[in-house]
Amino acid sequence: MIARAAREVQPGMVVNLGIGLPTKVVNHLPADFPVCLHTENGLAGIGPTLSPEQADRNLIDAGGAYVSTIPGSAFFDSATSFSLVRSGRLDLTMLGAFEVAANGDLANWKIPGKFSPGMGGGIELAQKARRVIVLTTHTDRAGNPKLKDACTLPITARGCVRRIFTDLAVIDIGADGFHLVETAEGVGLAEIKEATGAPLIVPATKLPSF
Amino acid sequence: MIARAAREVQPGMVVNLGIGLPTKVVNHLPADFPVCLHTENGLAGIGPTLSPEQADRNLIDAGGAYVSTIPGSAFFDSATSFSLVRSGRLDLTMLGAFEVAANGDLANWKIPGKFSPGMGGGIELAQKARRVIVLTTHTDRAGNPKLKDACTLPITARGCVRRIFTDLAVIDIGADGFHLVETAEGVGLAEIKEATGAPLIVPATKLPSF
Amino acid sequence: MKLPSKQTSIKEAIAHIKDGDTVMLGGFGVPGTPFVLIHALVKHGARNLTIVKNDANEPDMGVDHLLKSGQVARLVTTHLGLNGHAIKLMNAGEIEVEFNAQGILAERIRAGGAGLGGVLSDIGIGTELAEGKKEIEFGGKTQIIEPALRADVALLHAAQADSFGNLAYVGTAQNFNPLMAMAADRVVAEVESLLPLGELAANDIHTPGVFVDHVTELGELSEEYAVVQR
Amino acid sequence: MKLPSKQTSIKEAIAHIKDGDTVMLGGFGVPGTPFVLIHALVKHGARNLTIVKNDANEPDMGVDHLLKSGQVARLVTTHLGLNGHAIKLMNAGEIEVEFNAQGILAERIRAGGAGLGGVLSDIGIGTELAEGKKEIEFGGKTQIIEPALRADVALLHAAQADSFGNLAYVGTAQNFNPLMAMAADRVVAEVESLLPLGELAANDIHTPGVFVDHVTELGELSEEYAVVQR
Repeated sequence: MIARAAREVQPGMVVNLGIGLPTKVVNHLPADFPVCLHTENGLAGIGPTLSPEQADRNLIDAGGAYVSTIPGSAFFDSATSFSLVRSGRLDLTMLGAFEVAANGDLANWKIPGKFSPGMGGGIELAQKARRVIVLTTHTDRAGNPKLKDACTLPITARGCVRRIFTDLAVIDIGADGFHLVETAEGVGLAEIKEATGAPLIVPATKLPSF
Repeated sequence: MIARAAREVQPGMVVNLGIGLPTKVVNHLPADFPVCLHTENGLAGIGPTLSPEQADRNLIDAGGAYVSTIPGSAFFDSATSFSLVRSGRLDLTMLGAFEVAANGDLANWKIPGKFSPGMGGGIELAQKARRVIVLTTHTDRAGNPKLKDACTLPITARGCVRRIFTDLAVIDIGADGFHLVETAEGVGLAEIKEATGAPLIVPATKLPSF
Repeated sequence: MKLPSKQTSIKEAIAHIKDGDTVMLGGFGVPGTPFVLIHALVKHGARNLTIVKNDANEPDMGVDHLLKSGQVARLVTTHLGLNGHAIKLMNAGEIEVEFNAQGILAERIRAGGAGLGGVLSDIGIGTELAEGKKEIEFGGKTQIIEPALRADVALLHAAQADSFGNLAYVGTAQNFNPLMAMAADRVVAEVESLLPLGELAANDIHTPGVFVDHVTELGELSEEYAVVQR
Repeated sequence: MKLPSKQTSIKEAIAHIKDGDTVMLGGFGVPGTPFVLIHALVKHGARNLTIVKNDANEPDMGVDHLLKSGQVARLVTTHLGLNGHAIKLMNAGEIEVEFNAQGILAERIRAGGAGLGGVLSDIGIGTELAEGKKEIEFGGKTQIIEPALRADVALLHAAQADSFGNLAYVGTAQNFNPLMAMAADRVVAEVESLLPLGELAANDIHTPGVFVDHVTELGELSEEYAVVQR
């Protein structure tokens, strides 16, 4: 799933990888792949993650991981960092999710009464990146679907999600809802439909698997 | 008059000197005087003006004169430059004037039909410097008073001027209008009153001269 | 002309902070957080403070010392994820927390520093974030008016400075520091090295000294500034 | 990962400019003005342009070449004092001129670059400057809404760059360049020297390459870049 998501990154893109699953995408990009990774705390051109022993105390990503620079990296302040996001210079962001609705609504920052650490930069990433992709398990820990007709949790941004990568499938969001486009190796259609909380549009042709 | 105006600059101030007469004030500040001169095109810490032979092509003030830096000078962009002005970090500005009204209104950027090159940074300097001082001839070329009951030309900023230095006098603006505070050497009270287009409040005590 | 010195002791630099003040603190996680100034503020003891900071650091670090000492009434922030103690205080109603989208907090502070009244933004429209905020139609779109934010005092951390208060940051320690430097009535910077006037290149200064009131050099850096071992 | 190259010929970089486009030009007087790109735009020939620039340079320099070629329909600026030719065209009604307070023009461009709808400001309230502008009451004060400004293309001049488009300016050549770099759909920078990737220090970059689409190295600088002999 992570490896498959990495193939979404096109040469020349500016990309922000959210905390959690998305961050792992970086390990699947070739060393000479032409891409600029952005982190909202003020760096464009993220290099490999470093262990605490190798780390520079002044060089972290937005999740607090110690990262490195590459030739051409630039540091900037938080206003410039989000100017980049809001003005359309961010080609792609990959985010985690609590819920994704069939109309592309995303909920990933708050579970009232349980989890409310604040939205950080997530709202601006979700609302303003040119393409928003979600990486998530298909269901939550209790087995409930994360893909739903409508979100029940507070929304991060409306209608923003274009594609979802899960452990079971790749699903696109079209004007008419969830479209199944790929299935995980060995996963059947029935299982995916069962785990999805909204109608799933399945093409008549055979689907590729990943 | 210029030398007298220079004495308005207090140690530690951040000061912007407008184009024309005000710029000349710098020649009357001692070499070791602790002050930071600002120019709105992006420099804090202006050093002496340079001749074209000594000039750096990338180092001008807002009037286009070639200037130098001093130890501790900093360059910045136009947004930062006016942030400094508008947020109250500019202690003093000295500006030229077409007209000053008895309530402190300043007109110095436009003469409809005759002179309208644009306001540049003048409006923000006049409206936002903590103290605005005007340096001007007491009358225009035709001998008409520049100090008036009310401005007839388009206003730069309302009620902004605190003190006026002219070739004839130093005049403060109080809640009740123009107050004469000093006279130029050899200039009589009658001459000053004659050249002023609004009532002039004169103290009973003897006035110092400059 | 020569540029005046703003070198001050920490005690002197923060002496004017009063109960009820709004205090901005630079930093995003460890980088750029003024740990020594925060300790000095704990010692100083001003109470009922509104703290403006991107995050609340981690337990027993930075902002958390002010939370433990009970000096914080209100926290204006974007994310408390690494500090469970802060979340607990929030949930218990012991501190009031105002969450902002991170880039909007940055813009609100910058607007304060730029002498503006606020900015128009469409971030969060149609979500909980927009609740209670003033919206207007402008330029054919619905926009939220995000009010400018200023503080009584900003406490900053920079890598290098000169005596006029010109500041240079390194790495991701820049974050909110240059914005807060513009947005407070009194700006105090702790710096890792104080260089002679003229040794910071005029082209490479991140915060012009014009915005800074007090600069104070740190001695050896404490453990709080080091790489976090998780 | 490696950062992609944006090195382009000038012809290629400006090929997409169309009649009716809004073009931002960096520079305040000579410093920071992209004279070579302006000449290329004259040769390119796009007409009915809206030009956004602090000033109109001086007669026979920079912007004036675009005025002489009749390519400019509208000029958004702050001060034309050094270019009598521009004032003449304005008075004759041959170009439309919109004057902005200098710092407000800077903020409007920055707002465009920051993805904001505009900013609230009290500059010019009660004067001619406020005429025709939308005012609102906010935070207990009357504020003018100054709309964000964006362009189709920004043409910039920088002293140094790398192939990713990271830019560094020198002296007072910074001015509007870093702001315009954020505020256009396509950003083209002419640079005095193009350095190998990694030779511009990550802490000393004024405009991150993320904002720049095309970077092109100048040969020997023409007379227009030199000290003006008045």
